[in-house]
Parts: sequence; C-alpha cells; structure tokens
Amino acid sequence: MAILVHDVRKSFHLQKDREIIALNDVSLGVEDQEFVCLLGPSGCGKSTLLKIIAGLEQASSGWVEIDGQKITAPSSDRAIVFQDYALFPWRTVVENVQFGLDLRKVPAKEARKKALEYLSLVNLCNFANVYPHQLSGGMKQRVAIARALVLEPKILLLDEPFGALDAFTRMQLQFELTSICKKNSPTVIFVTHDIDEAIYLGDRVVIMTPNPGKVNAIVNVQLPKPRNRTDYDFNKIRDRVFREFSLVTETSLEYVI
Amino acid sequence: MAILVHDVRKSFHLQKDREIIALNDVSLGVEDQEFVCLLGPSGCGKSTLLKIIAGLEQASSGWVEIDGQKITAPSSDRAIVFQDYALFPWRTVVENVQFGLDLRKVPAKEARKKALEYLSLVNLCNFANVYPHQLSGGMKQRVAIARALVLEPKILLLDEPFGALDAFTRMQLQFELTSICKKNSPTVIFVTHDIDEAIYLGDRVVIMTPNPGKVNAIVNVQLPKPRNRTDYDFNKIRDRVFREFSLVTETSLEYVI
Amino acid sequence: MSDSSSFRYRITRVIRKIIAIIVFVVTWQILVSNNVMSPLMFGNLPSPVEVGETFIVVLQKQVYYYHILASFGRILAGSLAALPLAVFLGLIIGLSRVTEDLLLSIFDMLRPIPQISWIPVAILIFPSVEGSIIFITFLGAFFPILVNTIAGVANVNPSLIIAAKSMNATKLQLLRYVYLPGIIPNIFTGFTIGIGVSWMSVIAAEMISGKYGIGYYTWTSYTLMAYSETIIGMITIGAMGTVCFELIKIIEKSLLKWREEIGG
Amino acid sequence: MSDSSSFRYRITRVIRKIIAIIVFVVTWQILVSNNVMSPLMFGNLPSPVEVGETFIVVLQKQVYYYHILASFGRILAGSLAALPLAVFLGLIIGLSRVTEDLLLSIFDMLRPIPQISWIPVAILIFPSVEGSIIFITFLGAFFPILVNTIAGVANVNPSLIIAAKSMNATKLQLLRYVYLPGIIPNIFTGFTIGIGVSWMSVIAAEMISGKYGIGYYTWTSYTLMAYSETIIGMITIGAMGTVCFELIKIIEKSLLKWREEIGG
Amino acid sequence: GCSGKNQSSTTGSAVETPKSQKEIVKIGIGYQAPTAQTWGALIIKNKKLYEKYLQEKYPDKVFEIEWFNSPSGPPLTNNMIAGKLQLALMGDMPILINGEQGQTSRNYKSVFLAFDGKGVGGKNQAILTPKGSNIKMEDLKGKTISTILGSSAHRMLLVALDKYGLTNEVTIVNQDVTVGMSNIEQNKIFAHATWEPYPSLIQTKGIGDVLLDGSETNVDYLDGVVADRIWVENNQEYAVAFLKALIESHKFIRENPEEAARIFQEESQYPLDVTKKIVQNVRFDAAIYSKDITTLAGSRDFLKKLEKLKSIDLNKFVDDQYLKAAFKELGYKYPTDAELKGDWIPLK
Ligand SMILES: Nc1ncnc2c1ncn2[C@@H]1O[C@H](COP(=O)(O)OP(=O)(O)OP(=O)(O)O)[C@@H](O)[C@H]1O
Ligand SMILES: Nc1ncnc2c1ncn2[C@@H]1O[C@H](COP(=O)(O)OP(=O)(O)OP(=O)(O)O)[C@@H](O)[C@H]1O
Ligand SMILES: [Mg+2]
Ligand SMILES: [Mg+2]
Repeated sequence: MAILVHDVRKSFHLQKDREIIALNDVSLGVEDQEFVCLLGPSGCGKSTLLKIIAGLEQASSGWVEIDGQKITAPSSDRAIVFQDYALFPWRTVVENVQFGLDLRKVPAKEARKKALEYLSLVNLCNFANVYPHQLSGGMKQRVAIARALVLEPKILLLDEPFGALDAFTRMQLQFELTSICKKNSPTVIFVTHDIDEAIYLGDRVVIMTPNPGKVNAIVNVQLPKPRNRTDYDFNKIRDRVFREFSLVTETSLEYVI
Repeated sequence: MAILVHDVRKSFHLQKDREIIALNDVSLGVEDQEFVCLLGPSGCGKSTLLKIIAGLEQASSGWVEIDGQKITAPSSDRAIVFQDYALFPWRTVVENVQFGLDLRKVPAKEARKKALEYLSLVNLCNFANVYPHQLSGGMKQRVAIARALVLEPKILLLDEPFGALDAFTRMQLQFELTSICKKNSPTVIFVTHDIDEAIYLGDRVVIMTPNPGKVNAIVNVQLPKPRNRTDYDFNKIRDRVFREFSLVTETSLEYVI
Repeated sequence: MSDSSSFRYRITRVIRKIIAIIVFVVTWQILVSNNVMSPLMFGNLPSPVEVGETFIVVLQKQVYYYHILASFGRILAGSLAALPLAVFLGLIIGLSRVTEDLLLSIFDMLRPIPQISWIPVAILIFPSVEGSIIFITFLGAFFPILVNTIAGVANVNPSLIIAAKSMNATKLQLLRYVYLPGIIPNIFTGFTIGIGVSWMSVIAAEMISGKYGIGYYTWTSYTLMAYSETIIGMITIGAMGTVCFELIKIIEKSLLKWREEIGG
Repeated sequence: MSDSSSFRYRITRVIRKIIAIIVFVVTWQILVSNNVMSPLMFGNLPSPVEVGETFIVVLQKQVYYYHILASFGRILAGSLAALPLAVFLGLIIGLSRVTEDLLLSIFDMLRPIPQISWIPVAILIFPSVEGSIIFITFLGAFFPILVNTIAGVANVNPSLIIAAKSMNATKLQLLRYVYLPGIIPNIFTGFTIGIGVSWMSVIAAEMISGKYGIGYYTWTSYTLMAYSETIIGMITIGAMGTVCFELIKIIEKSLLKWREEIGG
Repeated sequence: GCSGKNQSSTTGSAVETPKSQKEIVKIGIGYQAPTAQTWGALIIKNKKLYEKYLQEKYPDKVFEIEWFNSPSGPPLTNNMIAGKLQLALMGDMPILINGEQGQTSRNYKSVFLAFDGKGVGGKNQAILTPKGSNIKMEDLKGKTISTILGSSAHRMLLVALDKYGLTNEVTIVNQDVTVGMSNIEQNKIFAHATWEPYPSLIQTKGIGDVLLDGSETNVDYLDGVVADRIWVENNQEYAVAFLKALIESHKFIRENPEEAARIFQEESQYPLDVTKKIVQNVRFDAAIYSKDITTLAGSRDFLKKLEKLKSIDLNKFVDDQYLKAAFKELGYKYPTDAELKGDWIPLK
C-alpha cells in the first residue's frame, strides 16, 4: 500500500496557552513495499508523524492518504510497533502476540497457532509461555514485532524499535527485520536516531529537523540487501548523511543546549 | 594516575544458590592520563569493573592498584559518572554540582563559585537554579559530568554516559568531553556500547565478552583529536573493531537470544 | 546482602523477631509487676501473665469462636459486597471526567467521615441490626477499594491503551482486555487495605451487635472492667486482621504470577 | 483533552461538581419527605432541610467552635507528636535489618488493633484524660507515617546512594543529604493519611473526653437521639479532615517545589 | 490538702502557684448525662455548690473542679482507677463493679459515699415498646427483647418476666440504650428495657410506649457516689464538702422543681418536658437505708449469677461516716438508725 502524507501540520496546546508545532506542513510519499527510514533529532516530530499515519492522532491540518483513501482511525491494514514495546505484562509472550487476533475474534486455537508461527519467525518459540518481565530487552522487542507481524499488515510502522539495545543485539535484529520484510513485503516506515541503522535498512532515508518539525532532506540508498556496513558504498552514503546532519546539528544547536 | 587491574574476579550469588560470574580474571593496565574505552555487549561486566575500580564493589579475588596502592574504598581521587545520571531531584543544578564539595565541607560560597565555574564549562550556567526534572536528557548528563569534574579527580570513570542520547546530542557531548580532557588531563575509563563513540574518544578500545565477562581484545587508536568520523583512518579502525565484534557477536549469539 | 536468602540467615531473622516479641512481653511484665506509675501508669495494666491465664480459659470456651466467626462473617459480607461495587464505580469514575465530577465529589465528601459515626445513620436506614453492622464493615472496605481502583485506572500504562487502540480495539474490548487486567493489582491493594480497615471498624460496628462478634466481646469486656479480656479482644482483632491480610497476599501471589518478580 | 486547562473547562467541572452535590441533597430530601422505607428506611433520617435549620442554630453557638477547636488541638498534638517519632523509627527500621526485625515485628503486631480498643489501655496508663485522648489521635497518625517512612527509605533511589558513596559520603552525611531529603515526599504522604486517620479516630478518642470536642459532641448528640446534630457532627468531622488534608497538600506543594511537575 | 495518690500530679493534688500564693486543688468528678439518676450532679455543677462549700472551709485555696460527662459508667471507673477522677456518680451495677475493682486492684481502693437518684420500686425504669404496638406482657412470648446486659434494667426485666412466667420464653440481647431507642423508634425490636431519662424521652417524643413500669417489680433502682478511698481518707473535708453540696442540690430539687428541671435541661440537653418528669419521678436522696444495701446486695447476686462479678464485700465498700458528717455540718437531721432500718421516710 502506498502512503501519501499531504501538508500535515500538528500543533499541541501546552499549559498557559503555549503552543508547540510538532509538525509543520510535512509532505511525504511512500511507495508500496518501500522501506523508508525517518531520521532526526529528539523532538522533531517523528513519533507524532507515525501516530498520525497509524490513525492514533488527528492532524491539525492536512491529511494522510493510503492508496488514495483519507484515513481517520486505526485500521487492521496498519500495525505499529512502539519504542517502549507496550507488551501486556499480564499476558504471556504468545498471548501478547495473539492479542490483535483476539480482538478480531479469531478462534483461540487458530489464533494461538498463528501466534506461534510468528514467534518462530523471530526465534522465540521456546519462550511462548513466559511473561514479558522474564525477557531481555531484545526479546521483548521481538515479541512486539511479532505482535505486529501476526496481523499481516500491509503497512508496518516502527518507532525506534531498536533504540534501547546494544550494538550487537541491534545488528542482529536489523538483519532479521530485513529478511522478514523480504518475505512479507509490507510498506515500512522506520523511525530511528541511528544513522548507520537508517542506511543499513532504508530504501530512502528521510532526514527531519525540529522547531518546527519538518522534512529537511531525503537520501536514496540504492544498495542491495543485506548490506555490508564496512562496504565502500555504504561508507560513502554515510558520509553524505553525516554532512546533511552537520547542517541539522548546527541549526539545532540552541535546541540541544 | 595509573590504574592496574590485577586478575579481578567477581561473582554474584543469585537466589537458589545460582552463581553468576560477572568478571573472570580480568587484568588491565591504564596509564596516567590515558583515555580507555570499554566496549562490549550487555552483561559482560563493564559496570561491575567500573564499580570495582571506583571502590564501590569488592572484587571476589584479585585487586586493583592505583599508582601502586591497592584500593578498598571510594576516594576523592576518583569520580564516577553513572549511566542514569543519579542527580538529586531535590537539589537544583548548581546544588547538585556542589554536592561533593558540600560533603568535603568546603564553605558554601566557595563551593558555589566553583560549581558555577564547572557549569559554565559544560555550557549550563543559565540553568544553575533549575531542578533536574526541568532539564533534557543531554543537559542532565552534563550536570552529572560537571558534578564529577568539579571534584577535580585524577581518575574519571564514565559508565555509558551518552547511552540514552540521540546521535546529534551525543556527538556534541563527545566533542565537549574531548576538550575538557585536554584541559584537565585525568585518566579516563569510558564505558560504551557504541563502536563509533569508542573510536572517536579512546586512546585504546578494550573489547569485552560476556559469559563470563573477560577482556577479548584491545585496539589502539592512534589518531589525533578531535577526530573526524568520515576520515579514512577512522573508517579503517572501525572496520577492525567491527571484525573483532563479529567474532564477539557470534560467540555471544546464544546469549542474545 | 549476598547471602540474604540463605537458610541460616533466615533463621537468624526469625530468631531476632522472636527475641523482639519476648523482650516486649517481658518489659510489659516487669513494668506491671514493679507497679511502675511514672511517667506512664503501666502498673494499672493487667500483666501478660494474667492475660495469658485468662486467654487459656477463654480459648476453652466455645463462645469465643462464635464471636470470631460472627465477626469474620460480617467482614466477609461487607467487604465482598464492597468489592464489585467499588471496582465498578472506580472504573466509571476513572474512565470519564463527567462521572468523576458527578460521583467522586460525593464520595470525597463521605470518605473522611469516621465509620463509628455512621452507626446512628446505619441503624436508622437498615431494617435489621445485622444489616447495619455489615454496612459499617462495608464502608470500611469500600473507600480503599474505590480510591485504589481510580488510581489504578489512571495508572494503566497509556502505551498499552494506545497499543490496543492501534489494533482496532473497541471501547468494551479496551475495558476487558486492558483496563481490567491492568487494575487487578490495584484492586488487590485496595482490598487488602479495605479488609484491614473493615477489621479496624469491627468494634464500632459491633457495639450495636447485641450478642456475638469479637468487637462486641471486646467492648462488653471493657464495660465490665475486665481488662484482661479487653486485651484478649484487641489481640484477637489484630490477629484476625493480620490473617486476612496474609490470606489475600497469598491469593494475590498465586493469581498475579506475572508480577511475581517485578514486585520482588 | 487539549483544552483541559482552559478557564471554561474548569468552570464546567466546578458546575458539574455542584450539580452532583445538589442532586445528592435533593435525593436525600425526596427520600425523606416521601418517607421511603424500602428497601432501606430512608424515611427515618432527618431531612437535609431539618439538618440545615439545626445547623444554622448550631453555627450561632460559641460552644460549637470550642468543640472544633478542642478536637483540632488534640489532633494537632497527637499527629505532631507522632511525626518525629514515626520518622525516626521509620528511618532506623528502614536502614537496618536488625532494627527492622526487632522493632517492626512489634509494630506490625500493634498496627492492626483498632484505635477504639486502645481506649481502656489509654485511660489506664495516661495520668490525664487529655493525655489518653491525644494518645489515641497519636496512634491514628503514627502508623501511616511509620509505614510510609519505611517504604520511603526502601525506595530511595539506590543510584543516589551509590553516587553519594562514590563521593566519599559518611553514614551521617548519607542520612542527611540523601535519605532525609529522599523520604520527605513519603513523610508528607504518611502525614496526610495519618492526620486523616487521626480525624477518623476522633470520635473514639473523644467518647472519653467528658467535655469538649467535636467527637464528643457527635456522640453525645447520638445519646440524646438528636439525629440532626449527629449528622452535623459527622459533616463537621468530614469537613475538618478535608481541610487538614488540603492544608498539608498546600504546604507540601510549597516545600517540594522540585516535585511540582513530576507529580503533575 | 495533700494528694491521695502520688502518681496523680495533675488532678486531686496541690500545686503551689507563685503568683497568687494560693494553693490550687484540682478535683475530677464524673457523671452521666444519659442517666437521669445522677443528675444531682448537674445542680452541683450548674450552681457551683461544691466550690461554695470548699471555699467556705478553705478560703486560702483555689479549687478547680473538672466535670467529666460520660456516656456510660465504665469509662468513669476506668478513669478512677487511673486516678483521673476522684468522685463519680453512676448506676448501681457500675457501682458494684467499681467496688469490686477497689477491692481487687493493687493501685485503686474505692468507697461508696452516698446515693443520688433513687427510683421507688424501680419506677424510674421501664420496658418500652414501639409506638402503638399495643402489646401486653404476655405477647412477649417467643420474642426478642433488648437491654444492657448486666444493668439494673436487665435485672428489672428478668424479675418482670419471671412475674409473668416468661423467663425462658424470650430472647434477650444486649443493646446500648441509644441503639435500643432507635430500634424502638423504628419498630425493629419488640421491646427494650431501660432507665430514665429514656422512658420519658420516647414518650415525650411520641415514638414509643411504656409496656411495663419498673415499679411492678418493686426492685429499687439506685444511683450513687463512689470515690477514690485513698483520696477521701487523705482529704476527708473535701469529701464531706461534696456531700454537703449533694445534700443541698437534693434540697434544691425538692424546693424548686421548676428551676431544677430547667437546670437539668440546660446541662443535659434533654427536652424540658423530659426533665420535668425526672424531677417528679426520681427521688433525690443521699441517705443510705438498710433496704438500699439489701437492694445492692441483690444486684450483686444478680451480677454474680451472670458471671459479671466475682465478689465484693459491701460492708467494707459502703461508708456512711462522711455523709453523716455532712448532714451534721449543715445542721440537717440524718435519719436515725431506726428510721434507716425501715422504709424510706418522706422527704421534706
Ligand atoms: N501529547 C502531546 N502533548 C503535547 N506536546 C506533545 C505531545 N506529543 C508530542 N508533543 C511535542 O511534539 C514535539 C514532537 O514530539 P515527538 O514525540 O513526535 O518527537 P520525536 O521526534 O518522536 O522525538 P524522540 O526522538 O525524542 O522520540 C515535541 O516537542 C513534543 O514535546
Ligand atoms: N548486584 C548484582 N547482583 C547479582 N548479579 C549482578 C549484580 N550486578 C551485576 N550482576 C550481573 O553481573 C553481570 C555483569 O553485569 P554488569 O552490570 O557489569 O554488565 P554490563 O556490562 O555493565 O552490562 P550493560 O551494558 O547492560 O550495562 C550480569 O550478568 C549481571 O546480571
Ligand atoms: Mg519519538
Ligand atoms: Mg552497565
């Protein structure tokens, strides 16, 4: 499914009549089955944009179209993975993965079977009956991803899914995500802080700037997947993204301080 | 001051008589004024090692010498910056920085003056009378660093100090840390997950492996500071560290799952 | 600290606790037998030996167990009636500002009124004495459960709510799959506190009982100036409160397996 | 939600609360004037109009204010005496396993005993009536503060303790610079709950007052079968509890500036 | 004046005050507004009679009298044991329990000084029924009746039931007067046995009827004054002064019934119509007749039977020497020994 973000503007009221412009007239097109990475400093509106696309927030003006249809509410076509996993602590791993199916009233047996299938896809079969608090961070993240994938969404929205992981676990999960996408071919929007990660995963890297949040630059990454981080072309693209960033960093310095 | 870690072993008792070996006979020498980065996956004992050097934990066997003296307790020569900042929420920024001086019974006026000095060093003068919860993550981290620096320690121990920051704030703080170290020339041990960061900052990068925690490899980084991340030599060293890592990642894969 | 769970260490702790209680009782005995009257008039108290002797006699009387049973029944009735009502009201108050404003302001008004002063009202509006008593134990349990349920609803992790919404959950599904399981720990907390308060109010409630109940027993012992029996009543009520507390903890532990180690 | 703090919205909320209370009072009036006797015998209650009329009379009597003042003084005395003692004990219990085992087991034993049943003991050991009453209000405040202080000590962020230790803090400095400021929010919570419980126990305590006190007033009104006055007593106690609660909240807010927005 | 108990530093003891150089003496007195038979105390309190007689004797001292109102007898005894009250007025059953405590406690001795309100043949007690229930004693068969167990009303109830042959036919439950009254008011209980002022109160309020007047049982209902014996022995004049005040209050009630009823109303808060009836129905008479001792002995046996009392020696407990001294000092005539052996003599 193709996504079209059309002049989306989002502002929040804070206390004492202060207004924050989280997104300022953002436009962006994502093609069917494309993997787009959103890259940008804290507070530039990445999560807000993702939530608007998911239908969890309303844009203040502008709109989002999916395959030409304006969206207003969450739909089963789209699944979102939150940065903080948002696993239900009172449900076991498999019950968590089942959650969306339970809501859809899929018969329990069938739901469980499907959930286990997707758990094996993320190498977590052995942990099906364990509670989330007994998992490591990386395992939790994979459960959250499985919970999204089991719904077989046409659009997968991932909000800094590997943000809290160490370099090693992160690389492994990046690899796994690439293979899953090869198999299911959803349209993906992937939010990240990490330049390497964005280049490793994305077909395009969208660089955003804060105050107010807007799209600053888009870098195409035309390398075959899975990519090699120590590759010459990879490093060339990294240099380019770095340069785009330095500009961002300079303009946003006052924000950082 | 030079640090010598001599065959340090540390094990923890968990419930039901299970024992975890956090550090297995780790030996490491750090020269006076050297900047050493500790790199390794989650659970390989980096924090434990740092705490033992700080004198906050006792080694199960082996010992740590500083300038030839065995250490047993915290000392004012060494200052540690924790990953979670550990700022006192009931103290303003400047009062936090003053904390160590208050403990040393430095007269209030003098302590405040010195604290403000170090706050200006980390560009936070304007926030002296603000409470920690009103700061962004990067600002908090700088307060924690100022709180350590104000004690003018001969040894600075930093535990993933930039772990939670986005790429941009992180780069800025890395730059600032380099200049501070140039000025005060402490011996530094810097724990991190991030390969680029380790190479950007360290004179040497010590790569650790988990289960049980031990030193796996040491990479020298002989580049002038401040370093350029897009530099050819920088990328060459990154490739080397990556290779060391792949080995680590492979051996620790079962751990990650 | 590293051996905090070893067997020997646990034994040491139990021994320390026993020592503490022995010291407490012995001190009490010494204060009484030496007839200490200043600064406080401990000499007026019955000694632990006297209380113990009376206790042995009391324990052999069947009526003592009737008293306990009667109180237990009332508190169970009161707190079990309070549970669903308080949870229901807590949910609808927690989920909507409108019901919060309409209902919570009334409950906030009623909450700080001491149970004991509900006696006259309870007697006036309930057709039976038993009803009045249960009403008072009910009040004891109701407010803690209500307050905790409301707090629980407010504390349900908003990410979970958004997560469920992102998967197209209806309002009812949200309630069933997210809010209800999410507030169960709070309900338990509320119920534990509530049943405690219920036991605390048992004397006030049973002042009007007329026949059975450990609160009634304690109060009538007092009117007879039978101090040993009064103290036995106090001890019994304290012990019953503790027993209920521990029972609920056990149920909670077995029901909330997923919390086992988070809480620890 | 986005306009939750707008002036209009706040007005709406206040209006809703007022409506709620009006509906409550009107319902009560209707129940009484129609002499509803089933399922509950609301017809027996005095109507809000009667209560209101009596209230107007009572408000003009000086003695009413004496009663309030007397209770206020006792609760202040009791809870202010409880505060330092409970904090001190809470600290030493929270900081060491040994004192925990020795002291906490005794307090855990005493805690579930209802305040009202302390009356006989209080009278026996205290040389003055006022002392006995204050002791009971003291008990009401003591345990919540103790429990919260202990919890507070356990919850002091361990990173902060390690941080202070890494800067060479002595034990006393740890106490002064880390534990004490760290538990102040808990002390406030405990004190708020404690003063609430203290007000709840004021009737039990003042049953034995013999002269003044709003609890005494409520109870003697009851023995006079003057139900309007009894309800006025209930309302007054409830209101006083709320007033104390709000007062402490204000003090807390101004003292704990650093928490201002974390809590919000 | 010296204090009776070394431990009671605030009450009943003398404190030197440097300002006025006058000795301050504090005396605590307990009474029960909800028991009309102790209302002699209300007159003493209202008209400050005790202060008057104390001052007469000790012009150099300052007396602070602490009046302590209690909902029932037990808190009074409780406070006396703790040395907080030196004198208390209570009903016959609490008096006996107080006496027993005085003979068994280590720190407390008590003495019975005089009577206050007396009810002729139990006239000041009654079995009450809800308004308009129109039942007779016989109808009580198989029903539930409430009263305060171990009170004189309980005793009266048992005697009455016995008289009608219903002793084993009814269930008796324990209920505080206030609860019993509410239950009568709301027709939740068949009957409740209690004492003044409640029978008058429910009649005045029109919420209940008197099924049986205690006078049918012909068992007197007596309230009186007990005191801390050690205090009395150390401060005999204080005790005598109190009894003088008591005698004067009784005289006042007899001579100014209207005014007395008004004072009752003011002090106890019960309606004037009720207090007027009390003035008529209760005999305020301090004298200790032999038949009164017999009544107490009967109550003692009753409590023993209920296992609410173990033993008490009435001869040691009751001491009329102070009462006689009070009469003498006032110049009034105390009934002669012969008169005391007989029936109550009419009060002038
Ligand atoms: N519910 C809200 N109420 C008020 N302001 C909000 C809300 N949600 C987001 N904002 C504001 O909107 C801006 C963008 O927030 P957003 O969460 O989209 O940033 P982000 O790019 O995801 O940052 P991060 O990398 O830290 O996750 C921020 O300034 C934030 O303070
Ligand atoms: N206080 C403790 N009690 C028991 N086990 C501990 C304790 N502290 C650390 N460990 C264990 O020791 C091992 C090393 O822990 P450590 O915190 O040093 O890891 P780390 O390298 O700092 O990891 P991370 O990158 O996640 O911070 C882990 O397996 C951990 O579970
Ligand atoms: Mg975000
Ligand atoms: Mg660590």
